[in-house]
Parts: sequence; C-alpha cells; structure tokens
Amino acid sequence: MRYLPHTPEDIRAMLQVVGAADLDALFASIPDDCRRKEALNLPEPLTEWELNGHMDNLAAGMGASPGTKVFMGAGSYHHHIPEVTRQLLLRGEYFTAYTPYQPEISQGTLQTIYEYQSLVCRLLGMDVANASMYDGASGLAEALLMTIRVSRRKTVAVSRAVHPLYRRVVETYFAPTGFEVVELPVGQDGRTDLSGLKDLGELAGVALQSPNFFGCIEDMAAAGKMIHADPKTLFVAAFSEPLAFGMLKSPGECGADIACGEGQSLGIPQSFGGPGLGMFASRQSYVRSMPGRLIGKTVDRDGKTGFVLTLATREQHIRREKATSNICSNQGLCATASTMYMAALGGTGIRQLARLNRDRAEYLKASLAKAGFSSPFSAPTFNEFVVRFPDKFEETWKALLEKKMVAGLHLEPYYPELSDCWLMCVTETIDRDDMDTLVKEVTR
Amino acid sequence: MRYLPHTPEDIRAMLQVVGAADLDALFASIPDDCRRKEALNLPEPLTEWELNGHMDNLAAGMGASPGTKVFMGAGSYHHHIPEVTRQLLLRGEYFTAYTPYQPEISQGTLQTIYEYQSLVCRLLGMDVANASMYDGASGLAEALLMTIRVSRRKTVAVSRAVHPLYRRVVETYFAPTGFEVVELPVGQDGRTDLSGLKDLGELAGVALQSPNFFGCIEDMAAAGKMIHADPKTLFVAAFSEPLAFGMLKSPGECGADIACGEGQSLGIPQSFGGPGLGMFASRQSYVRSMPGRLIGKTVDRDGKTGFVLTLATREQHIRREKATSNICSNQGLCATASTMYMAALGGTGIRQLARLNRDRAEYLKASLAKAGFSSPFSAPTFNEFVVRFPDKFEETWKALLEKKMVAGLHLEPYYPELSDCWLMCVTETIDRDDMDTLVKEVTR
Amino acid sequence: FNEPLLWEKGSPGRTGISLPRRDVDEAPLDKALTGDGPDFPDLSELDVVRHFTKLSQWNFGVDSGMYPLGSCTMKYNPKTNERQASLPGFAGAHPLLPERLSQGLLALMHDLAAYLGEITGLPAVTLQPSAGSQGELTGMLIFSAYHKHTGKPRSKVLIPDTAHGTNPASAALCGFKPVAVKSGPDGILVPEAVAALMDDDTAGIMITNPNTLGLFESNIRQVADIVHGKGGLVYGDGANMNAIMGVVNVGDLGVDVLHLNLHKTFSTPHGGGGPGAGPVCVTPALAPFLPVPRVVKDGEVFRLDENYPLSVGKLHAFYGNVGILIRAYSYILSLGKCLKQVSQYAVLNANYIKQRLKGDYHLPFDRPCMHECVFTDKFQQEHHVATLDIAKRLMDHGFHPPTIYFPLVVSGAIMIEPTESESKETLDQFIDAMQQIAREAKACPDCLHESPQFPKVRRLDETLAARSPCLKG
Amino acid sequence: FNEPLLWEKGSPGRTGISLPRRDVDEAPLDKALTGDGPDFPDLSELDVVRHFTKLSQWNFGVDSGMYPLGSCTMKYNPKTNERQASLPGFAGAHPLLPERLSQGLLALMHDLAAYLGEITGLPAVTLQPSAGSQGELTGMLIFSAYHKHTGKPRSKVLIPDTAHGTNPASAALCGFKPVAVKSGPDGILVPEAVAALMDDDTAGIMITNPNTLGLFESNIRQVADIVHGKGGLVYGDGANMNAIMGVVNVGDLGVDVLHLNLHKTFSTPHGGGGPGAGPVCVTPALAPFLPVPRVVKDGEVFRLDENYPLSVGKLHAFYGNVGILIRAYSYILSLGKCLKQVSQYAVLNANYIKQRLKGDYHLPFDRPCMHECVFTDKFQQEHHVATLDIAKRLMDHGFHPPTIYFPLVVSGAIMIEPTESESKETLDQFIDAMQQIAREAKACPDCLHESPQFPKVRRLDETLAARSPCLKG
Repeated sequence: MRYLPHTPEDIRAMLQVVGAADLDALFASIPDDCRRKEALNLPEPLTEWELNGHMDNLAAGMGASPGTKVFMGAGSYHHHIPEVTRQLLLRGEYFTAYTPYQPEISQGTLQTIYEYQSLVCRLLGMDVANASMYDGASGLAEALLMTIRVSRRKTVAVSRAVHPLYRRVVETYFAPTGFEVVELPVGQDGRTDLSGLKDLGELAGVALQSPNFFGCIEDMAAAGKMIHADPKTLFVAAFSEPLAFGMLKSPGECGADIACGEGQSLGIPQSFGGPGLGMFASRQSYVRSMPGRLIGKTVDRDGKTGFVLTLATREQHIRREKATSNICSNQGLCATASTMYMAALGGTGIRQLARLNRDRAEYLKASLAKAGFSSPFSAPTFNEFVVRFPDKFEETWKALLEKKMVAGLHLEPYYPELSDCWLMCVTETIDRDDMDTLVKEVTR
Repeated sequence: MRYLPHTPEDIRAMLQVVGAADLDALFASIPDDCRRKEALNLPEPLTEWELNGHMDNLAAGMGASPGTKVFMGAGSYHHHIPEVTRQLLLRGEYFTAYTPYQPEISQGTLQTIYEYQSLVCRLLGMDVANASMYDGASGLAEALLMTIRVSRRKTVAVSRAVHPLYRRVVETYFAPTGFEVVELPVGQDGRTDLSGLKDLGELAGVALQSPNFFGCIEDMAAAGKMIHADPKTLFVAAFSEPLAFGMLKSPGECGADIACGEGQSLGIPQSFGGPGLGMFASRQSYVRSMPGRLIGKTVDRDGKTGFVLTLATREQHIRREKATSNICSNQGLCATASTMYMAALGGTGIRQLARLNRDRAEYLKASLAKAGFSSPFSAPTFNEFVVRFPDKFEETWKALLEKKMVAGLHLEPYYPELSDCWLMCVTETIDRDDMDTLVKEVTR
Repeated sequence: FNEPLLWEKGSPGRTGISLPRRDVDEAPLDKALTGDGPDFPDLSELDVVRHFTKLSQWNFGVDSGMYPLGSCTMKYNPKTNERQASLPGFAGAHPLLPERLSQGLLALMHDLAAYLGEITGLPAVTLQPSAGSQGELTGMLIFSAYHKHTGKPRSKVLIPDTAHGTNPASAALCGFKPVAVKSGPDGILVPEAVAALMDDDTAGIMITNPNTLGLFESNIRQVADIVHGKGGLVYGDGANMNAIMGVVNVGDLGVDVLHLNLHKTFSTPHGGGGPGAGPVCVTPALAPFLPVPRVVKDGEVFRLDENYPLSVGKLHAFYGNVGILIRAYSYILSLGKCLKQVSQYAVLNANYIKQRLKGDYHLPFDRPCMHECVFTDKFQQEHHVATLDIAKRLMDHGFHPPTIYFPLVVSGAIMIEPTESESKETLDQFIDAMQQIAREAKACPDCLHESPQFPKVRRLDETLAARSPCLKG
Repeated sequence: FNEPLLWEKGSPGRTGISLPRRDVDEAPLDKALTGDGPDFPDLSELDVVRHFTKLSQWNFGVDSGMYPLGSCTMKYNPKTNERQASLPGFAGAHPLLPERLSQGLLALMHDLAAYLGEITGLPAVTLQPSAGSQGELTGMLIFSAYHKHTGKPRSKVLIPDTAHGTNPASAALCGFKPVAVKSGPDGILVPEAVAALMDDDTAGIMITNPNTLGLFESNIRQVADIVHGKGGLVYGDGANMNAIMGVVNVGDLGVDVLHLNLHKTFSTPHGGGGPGAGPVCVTPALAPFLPVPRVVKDGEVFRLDENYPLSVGKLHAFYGNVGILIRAYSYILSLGKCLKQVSQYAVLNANYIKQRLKGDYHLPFDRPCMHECVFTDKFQQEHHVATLDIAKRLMDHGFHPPTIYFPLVVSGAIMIEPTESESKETLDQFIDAMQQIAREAKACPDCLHESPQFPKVRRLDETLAARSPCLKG
C-alpha cells in the first residue's frame, strides 16, 4: 500500500530492536479481554483508480452548481471561486501543517491568519477578530455565551429572523447551562421588532442578523441604540452573507459589541454545508473574554518581526475548565482561503461584487413582482428575498427540478406562518438570462 | 484586467518618468507606415467564469478516456496518472521557472532533470541521456542526423515497422539535407526483415522500433549484431511505449548506440498527442555529438554538490550554425512529470505494471482469436497487436463509437497492404470486463 | 526575504478577480444603510499568487518532513483525497438541496458512519461535530441528556490527569464540574482511584485511551464496571485511535461514547489548525440522543431524518464538515482492512524510537508504548538544557519538534508520535538528530540555547505578544 | 538541507503507486526477449511528495518574484489556464480519435490559428511546431520548399547580428549557409548592408523584430523590399511579439513567415525549459507549404486535412503541443482586445526601467526601447565588477537576474525584460536593488564577487562540470 512505507525487511529489523516477536506482540500491554476478536469488517482496499470511479459516480448523483441553477441561499451561497485560491490552497506547506505551535517554522500560517484577522476587522468594522470558529451557527452560540461571561447575566435575546438553524445550535449549546434564550419577534416589514425589548429584563446580549434570514437588511444602527439603552447589554451582530458588507454599513459602524457569522461566501466551496468559516470579532475591551485562537505580532531575538499564537491563557489547555471555550482549533484552511479570496477581491472588487449581487437580486424581485408574485416584506434586501407563491407552487417547484433549477427554499418547515413563502437567492453566478428563464417558468 | 497591474495613476507617473505623453508615444520609434491601422479584431475578453463555461463545453465535445474506452495506442497510451504527479506539477516553483540558466536558484529543476537523465539511462540501459527532446518523432529524426554526424556517412535505413508518423517527421527533417532514408521491409512475422541490410551499402545508422508499430517485439539483440556487422553503422533503437522496458531487454542490453522514443506513457496525459516527451540516450562516446540540453553534477565554491547545464559548447547559442541541433529547450515539465511518475512506480512497480499490460493484451488477443479474429503476425507482442477483421468491420467499429468504445486503429491509411487489419491496444486502464464486452460486441 | 503584509501592497483600483459582466440596472438603496465598504488593498492576481506562495514557503508541513507532534497524528495526507473533495458534484452542493439531488453525499455519509461504527465497535454514529473538541462537547451533551432523561441530572465528571487538555473545558461547557483522577505509578488509571471518587452525582468519566503518555489503559474494563455500577457513563477520547484500529473494539471496553478526530486517524489535512471533523460513536442505547438530522436509508434511498425526540439537537447549521468527511471516506476505502496495519506500524514506529532513544533521554515510564512515547529533559537539565531547547534545535535538523511540556503530569515532557507514514530511514535520521542533540547538550549547551538558526525567524518574544497584544494591522 | 538523490532513498519492495488488480493470467514470453527491468528505487507516495516538494523549493519561478530574463518574456502564467488544460475531455483525448469525437479540440485549434493570424496579420497558421526553434526550422523548411517549387533552390540565408541565437542553427539544419549582417550604429539594420549581401542565391533573411537589443527594426519595410526584389523571403522571429500586439501588423511589414513562442507572448508556463509551442504564421501565398495536417472547417464540422501536396510535411507525430495550445487559447480569450494593453504596458515597463537606471548603468543604445532594454557593465568594470557579479547579487535581493552576455553584439550585456505583469512597486524595488548594487560595486566589489550568499548553493564550478561530465547517477 502506497501510504505504508514498511517492507517486510524493515519490519523484521525494527521488531528485533524493539524486542517483539511479531507485530501482535507490540500490543502485549493490552489485556486479552480488551483485544478485538473478529477482523475489521471493511471492504477490500480500492486502488486509486477504483476510488476515482466510485467517487465520480457518487458526485454525479448530486444536483450541484453550476450544472444546476440553485436560486437558494439560506446560509450557503454559490459564489465564483477563483482558480488561484484553489491552486494555492493545495500547496502542501499550508495544507499539511498543524496549528502553529512552533512559530519559527510556521510563519506562513501565522502571517496569513494575522492578515485574516486584520481583514475581518476591516470588513466588520471591529477592533479584534479571532483566528476563526467552526461555523456561523456555533460562532453565534459562543458569542451569546460570551455576553453572559462579560455581563454576568443569565438571559439572551435572539431575533426570530436569525437563521433558524443557527438558533437551533444556540439551543443545543444553551440546553445544559441553565441560561435562557428568548426570541424577538419579526415585524410586518420583515425586520426584527425590538419594541418589546425593554420588557425583557436584564439581558446579557441581544442578537440580530443582517441581512437576516429573509434577506432583509435590519436597521442595525437603530437597533444598536435601542439595545444599548441598557449599557450592560451586548449587541451581537450576526450574519450569514458577509459579502453584504461590501455595500452595507458594517456591524462596527452600527455599534455592535460582537460580530459573528458564516464566512463561506468568501471563497469557500459550499460542500453540502461544510466546512465553512466562523467569523468572530469583538470590541477591544472584550478580547480576554473571547473564545478561539488569536495570532499576534511580535519580534524575534534579533528584533525581526514575526507572529505567534497569543493570549493562550484564555484557552482550555491552560485554563482547563475555566477556559473561554473548549474550542482548540480553528477552520485554518478555510480562513486561509478566505484571506486569499479577500486579497484577490480587494476593496474595489468587493464593492462592485456586492452591488452586483444586490442589483441582480433586485432584478429578479422586480420581475417576479411584475409577474404577480410579490414579497410579504417591505424592508430592503441584499441578495435574498421572500416571495409569496400561489397554492400549487410546490408542483411547479418540483417540475423545475427536472429542468435543473432549484427555485428557492420553501419556508414552511422553518416558519409555519409563512407556508406559502419561498426564500429566493441570486448571486453573481446567476445571470439575467437565468432569471428570465426562471420567471418564464414560474409564470407559465 | 486581473493580469495587468497598472492603474491609471501608475501609468501617468511612469509616462512622466519616461517622458512620453501617452502610451502611443512609447512606440514613436516605429515608423508610421509600420503601424497597425485597424484595431485587433478579437472577441471581447471573457471573464474567468465565462471561460470556464466555454472550455467545459469544448471539452464535453471530446470522446476522451476514461469516459470512452479507447482500445487504441499507436504512439499515445492511456495509462493511469497518480494524483500526486498532477498536484506536485502545479507547484509554481517548478511550473513558472525558465530554463535553469542561473543554477544557484534553479537547483530544483536541475536536480530533477539530473534524476530524469539518470532514470532514463537505467530504463534504457544506456550511458547518457539528454534533458529530453520535443517528442518521439523528432527525437528519431535527430538521432538519425546524429548517426550522420558521427559516421560521416550519408544514408540511413529505417524499418517500415517504425511508427509511420515518426517516419514522416524523419522525411521532413531529411528533405532539405540531401541525405537519404531507405526503408527496411517487414517480414511475415511482423518484425523487420534485415536480410537485405548488407546490400544497402555504407549506412550511417539503422533504426528499428521495439515494440514496433504493430506491437511486435523485435529481436533487438540479433538485430544489433547484424547492424554492427558494419562497425561504423550506428544502431538506433526507437520506441513509442517505454513501459515495455519494465519487462523487455533494454536497448542498451541489445547493443543500441542511440535509444530514442516517446515517453508520454510515463505519467504524461495524452492531450490529443502533445506535449509528450522525447527521450534520447546514447553511448558515452557519442555524448559530444548529441543534441539537446544536458545537466551535470558539480560543486560550488564551498565544495557543496550542485547541478548545472553543461557541455553547452555543442549548442546553438555558442556554436551557432555548427551546433548539434537547433533545439534550445526541452520538454522540462513533461520530463519532470515522468521523473515523478518513475519515482512513484519504482523498479518493483514498473515490472508489475509492464507485466499487467502485456497479460491483459494477451487476454484480449486470445479472446479475439477464439472468436475467430486472428493476428496476421506471429511475433510476440507487448500491449498492442494487429487483428484481421472481416470486411464489414468498419460498420461495427462505427456502431461501437456510439457505445463509447474505440475498437482499435484501422491500419489501411498507414499500410494499404493491411487494409483489413486493426491495431488494438490494451493498457492497465482496460480491465477484463471491458475486454469481454468488446469481444461480445465485435462477435455479435 | 520578508513579505510585506497584504495592505502594505497593492494600488487602489487594481484588481485580482474577474467580475461578471453587469447585465442589470443599479438598484438604489437607502443611504442610511449603506457604508463605504472595507479598506481592503487592491492587488493583481500575480500579487496574490506571489504573496501566498512566499508565505507558504515559511511553513513546515508533513509534506516538508517528519512532524512527530505527539497526540496530533501527523500522518501523510493523501493527494487523491483532495481530488475527491473537490469534485464539482460535491464542492458545489448546496446543503438544502432536495434529497433526490443529494443521494451521492447522503450515501457517502451513511456508509462512512457505518465504517466508523465498525472500526470503533460503537455502531451509532453522528458525523456532525466540526472537530474533536466539538465531539467532546457532543459527548458531554449526551451525558447530560441521558441523565436528565433517566431522571437524575448529575453535576460532576471524572477526568484523569492523563486525559486530553480539552476534556475539562468540554465538561464545563455542559455545566459539569470536572473532578481530577490521579493516574497510578505506571502512568495508567488505577480502578481504586476511580472507585473512591465515583458516586451517584457523577455523570461518568472521560478517558483518553491510549492515554496521553502513549500507554494503554489496561484497567479500563474494571474502571468502566465501577462507573457503570454507579449509573455513570464512560466517555472515550478517541484522539489516539490510530494506535488500536483492528486491535481493540472500543465498544467491548465498556466505553459508551467516543469521539474520533478525522484529521488525526483518518488522514484529513490539518490545514494549519483546521477544519477538522469529530464524529461521535455511541452504543445503541445512547443512539436516541445523537444530534439530528441523521442519515437513514429507506430501501435504496437515503434521506435526512429529524425525528429523534431525545436528540441533543444540532451542533452545526447543516451536517458538519462534509468536505472533511469526503476525505476520510476516501482514506478508509483506500485502506479497507489494512487499517489494522496502519495501527500496527504506528505502534512499531513509536516503540522503535522509544527503544533507540532511551539511553539518551529520560523515559519516565519504561513499558511498551502504543503510538507515541514520552521522554523528558531530565538528563539534559544537568547541563541547563531544557525541552524547549531540544525542540528548537530539531528544527535546525529539518524536523518538526515533538509536542513539548505535555502531558502535564510529566515534567519537561517530549512527546513523540511518528505515525505509520514514516519509513525506517526517516526514523533513523530523526534518532540520529536526537542523539546528536543529546551530545551537543553536554558539549555546547549554548548552541542549543541559541537555536533555531535556520528558519526565517529565531525564537520569538511570546511575552511581548501577550503583554501588548497586536492582533491586527 | 540537502535532499538525497532519488536512488539514495527508498527500500526495495516499497511502493508509491496504486497498481490495478490482476484479473488475467500471466502470459509467458520468450526468455531471450525479457530483461530484469530497470534499477529504479522503490519509494512510498510520501517519499515522492517530500522529495519533489523539497526540490521545488530550491527553484525560483515567476510565482516567486520578478524574473526579468530578457528575450524570455517571463510574464504571469495564469492559474486558470491550468484548469482548462487539465479538463479530462482534453487531457484524456487520444490524438487519433475519430473527428466526430474530437470536435472540441479541433474547434479550439481552428480558432486559435485564426486569432494568431489576426494578431500577426499573417493569416495562414500552423500550430504544429513544438517550440520556437522548431518554428524556425519550419520557416526554413518553407523557405527551402518555396524556392525548390519556384525552380530555384538557393543556398544562403542572411542573419543580422542582433537576431536570436537559434536562427543560424535552424538555417543550417535546412542546408542553408548563414551569412551575418552587421547592424548599424543605432543597433538596427541598415538597408544598404542588406542590399550589399542579398543576391539570387540567397533564400531570404531572418529578422528578429523588435531585435534582441529591444529596438524596433524601423527599416524593415525597405529591407523587405530589397529581399523581395531579389526573389527572397523575409522570416520574422516573433519571439518578441509581446512588444507589438495591436501596434504592428507584421504582415504589413513585408514579413512572409513568422514564428511565435506561446510560452513567451501567450503566457504558457515555461516549466523549467518546456514544453513550448512555436506556431508559424505565413502569408496566403505560402499557405500551401505549411505542415500537415491542417484543421479545416466544413460547414459546422471541423476536420483534419492532409491534402496539401506542396506541404513541407510533418514536424510532430500528431498536431504539436496541444496542451500548450489550450493554455494560449485561454489566455487570448481572457484578454481579447486587451492584448494591445499587454504590449503597451510591457513597453512602458521597459522604458521606465531604462530611464531610471541609465545613470547607474551604461546604456549602449540610448533610444526608446520596446519591451526590453540592454545595459552593460562598462561603468562597473572600472571597479572590476562584471555583469556576472551584478546578476548573482540580484539573487541576494530576491530577484531573478536578467539575461546576461546576450546579445553578443554588446559586450557585458544586461538584458532586462520586465513584462507587463510587473507592477510599478515591483519595478521600483528592482530599480532600488540595481542602484544599491551599483553603489556596492564602488564601495565593496568583493561583496559582489562573493555573491550570491542566500540561495541553497553558491557559484558553481561550470568548468569542472564540462571537463569531467557527470551526467547521471
């Protein structure tokens, strides 16, 4: 087997040094009653070529972009990924390195992640960003737990317009803790209704998502003011589509204390939902309460600039049960990919790309409205929006699958009150012709 | 455009330094009557994504392996290529470097090609190999010109069983030179008939291919003896399938003075016929008459081992019209690929792989014979062989295309005397099931 | 050469990306909502290529050389796995595609779970956790849910001092109070110590086996009996599974819940810190508590099932790090039954190093080890040379250092895990380097204090970094 | 660190490849024909990965930094081109596939030829030559065939001293005697010099334009008239086409035959020496002499046509380096009309360097240059510092050296071609480095003699290599 270098001669020589009669003898310290009796019941090893054929078959059984036109976002976005990113990521030096415990021979990872942290701060308008979390959902859970650590309060409020699957992960994280999560309702316009906030008592944190799950852009600046009416309450700004900050006010500009969300949009393949990138940033004053790894700049013995893992005293291998989180890795390669992507995009590029996403989505929204399918919500949207379709639309939707189109996400399972509504998404990968085709199909 | 870094501001600043009013003024030294009047009539630039779509469409219009089962070799072989080779070749340091003129910062290319030369010598049983030629065909032409330089004679003889397309390239190279190429006939058994050799006068060189175009393994040792009956005649051993030397006697063992051929089989994609790899090796005594680049081992100022381009005095930039050849590059990246491939294959691997190629081809040969389709030739073969099919086979062959099978190469255009014959090829990529299917189809 | 930071490069208006053509009108948006966009540098494509090519060259990976980082299982990351994960059908798949259009990956996830069940002997498997630590969290959530369901919430969890560092934090996240269990003089757990601490307010125990000393917890069955006897559960940290595939059926040991690190045992790339994947395998009795959705097979069709009312819920917005699962699946299919050889050779390699180096370095527990061995700097301390110096000097020999100062129970620990990927020649070169360093420690301690000499930077001031944090530019 | 040679590694019986399963019996073969197989080392997949990863790290490429190698046009090699060339439909295509199954690549080759015809103004194009030098050979074969066809075989070819180095060898291969033409005092060809040599036994002239001094041959039309007047042909070496795309229509200049280097102007990777591709573009009158087969379009169908009785024949067994053609085609489609900007910026960059460095280095021809500029070491010779020292010192600054000691007409030439890929910042860094070296030449000549200091090896003994050749191990 090409991954296993030992020849029979090597094994013989090494066993002799070790003083073991055979390979089985190496396991002498395992009591008999702990030994496995039966052989592993696994398939015969496949050759590299058999594996290729097998995987090609499995992949062919997927309705993936770009072959299928997917008008669906909901936390996973099909954006173009430059070939440059793909090829650079394959460089073994990045790819096969571990967490940079030994900084002298890890400056590649370290400088890259330092750049990642910096670009994330710039994108989100925040003071400090960590080296990344698992995904947007667990990042939000960690953010809410962080508001509890910072404020020493016990209740958090989360908008019902936050991604429903993120809210379920928050529930999971909170279930054994005894802390409480209350839900903030959605108003008629599709934005979070904060009018009841003052009745909720002492809140550790309030989380809104913008653009929210319905694609609506929340009035985050106004929300920030309302939330900070209680100065001890932390404002958590969540997101699932960071590309929006190419044109929207950043969370920091709106007064967010913590900004967190999913960074998959920034150069990471959808891969059936993961791996993604949990982006996580906060104000400077909260840095020591922040979960996750941090890279800092320093100097070596000769005064030369270099980068290291830092503020590890917050972490579990030192603080053990008092740690800010149990997370001990990040999504290193995904953070690297997003750094490459943000570097290629640049400030000018992200402005243009964000605009194009919005403008194309507005085109579809307007075209559908003209065809008689309007949105239940009036708030402005970015690259996703909700449409109300007539009763029998489910049939049309299924018929469109046969034509390799996924015409949005049915909201019923997530919001029973919106059972006739569908969440549509248009990114730069969907062009005008695609949208015209869709409109023609749904109106026929 | 993402390949062009200049911003308007950069251009302005640089023009000012240069003292040119605008970009056009840079071309002031070009007389007006030499200036192009009309703009380039080329398509609008495609975005990266449009290009992907366009190229995917073109590629989809090809009947390529592995989607199509191609029972055809004839100088281009479908062998498995490990993913390792593909990914390592994408490393920019290999890929974007030029000819290693500056050895201090080119040791990667230089050591790799030194290893290539060494492995080629081992494979072919020769003393010295160059850094590669363009392809097997032009390599053969260069080899025959070399026999003329070495022997100072004017006529070469080439077997009719040498790849017909290689022979056409030889013709092209020889056409303006005044030197003569005579053809050696093929015997009943499918091997070159050397019985008339002694009547051909003073030959500079004699070229045989083994396995030859019909897949037949020539008796190269015997041929070598007959050719060397005239001690001044050079024996040129050509090949199009070097994998055969995993089990056959090497050209060197058979007395070849020059061994040359196509190395595409060794880890290089078929790519519609190119780029391939012209492998070229000779006896030590002829090294200074050899065309092409050579890498040699030496030491640096501190006595440390290093590698350099060497014996450049044979080359055109120094010897100009007296050079051994006008070739001034090699197929560097293909030679690198083959080095990686030979390294991964190893001695044990190449023996096993060569065996498997032969054994599978023999299985098909035997199955076809059992079904009534026999070979016109009796000589042993490696992974290709000739079959005689009945009159109407052309229809069957076309019908099989619809079933994504290319059932061999019709020999008629190349050998009118074999108009009912087809050249079949079986490599390790064709398994027993594929062969059984083919036999079933051709007999139905 | 230094490579400037990204924002020290570029020129406004330059572009490194190909933007699609604009084919629709601009839609106005309320100025109150819009911002200026981020202050990113504008680079060309070549700027980007050169920047990251250069940065990567300052990194050491498994592709660069031996990387014997104990407890991290730095084995070869096969290149073919990258091909598979990047197939457009997988990489371009939206997680909420209708099941009809997701059969390929659902089948893959279903079968991968079955293989992991077979390898561990714990047949009910979730693939959702994003990393080992989230796997641990999942395990603790199951502990919590199980005890709540059986009507007796419990408040403590036992954690031996030889367990992985994340264990206490994971337990704490679920509201458990970690209680330390001291290991015995042989470096392994003593049943009596567990019995003394186990009570009916203790949810269970978290055991790393083989433990972080590289030793097999040979009393594990007795320990499990004690814990089970008090109604507790046994959590196994499977980070060290690379030592025992095909040799031990973890289910037989009395373990109820086990997480795996796919980026350790199953060869997925570490990527400078992640992404990982931390599947959790449990006994059939605990299956109802696993996260949802679960992949189930109905006849020939695979679908996602949410209908498990006792489930701990969701750990990931979708199904976890599927891209990583694809790689692990490829690895398992490539090796099949040979996974047992993987463990045999990993253990052989560790014992070979242990045997060859034990004259030069102090071996605190001289007994057959599993896939890693732990030395200390005791012999070198005499010459004022510490573990850190030895580690840094290894860089000058072209090796990545082992894990150092861990496990905490051993002072000045040097924890070496070669993995099965390393050949005997490479091990011999590593041993030579270690022996040379041992000699140098006597002859020239300062040479070690001044190491490393060859990497891009020398020892870095970590105190400065922590005291005046500079976390962005 | 040194990396051992391949055969110094490995262990017999180890394997680095995945062999298909044996599903047929062994077939015996006459012992007289069989051998032992080659003495290759047996390595694991990881051995292979590490070996070539390490070797690659000792190489400098365009991805590593500025590579201003004059006359080689070391521009950025776009990554997307690699994606395209490796599409399975292309990479897995057999060259003798029936036309019905080859339409994609035939269409691509057809259109690429048309684009190159448009760019050069010479509309009849063959894509077959494998590199520039084979393109030159093709051109000379066409010269030879043309004169033979018109009944007057000729024996000589004029070659200016500013032409590319391969020109004389290419002419000689076709039996022509090269006759040198001295360039004038401005570094360009003087019509009178050509008129004096051109006679009716001279097949024509080979002109590199822009020439190797980076200057446009502004008398080319007069020269062409003289040559044509005597029945000769004009060959253009298009290696420097990167300077004049969209600016000059080569066909208008009187050039009859021109080769292009796709690995120069059209961004295909150099790969450490190849593969290249050297298409040849000719006037309609010379089209019948082009190599066969040619791709033709019948209605909507593309096919290969062999039926050109005057053709010089075949230069390649199949159709040339198609994999390279795919990349060049991708590049042309990505830039389209912007190819003119490519040339403008390439020329701007060269003039900028020329202007900024001309105080520090001697400029033998101080006139506007095209895409490259040629300096000499004249100023530095006073301090016993030569071109070679300057080149080697540039390595210590992180740059690849320019082409040196070429063209031969300039003593101690330093030939700098930045290409359009380099940004102003990078050019400024390069200029800074060159200026620093100029200062150092005065202050510390020995620092330059002892350079380079930073690469893996220092200056190598080339004499030893040539005197006692060691060409294999």
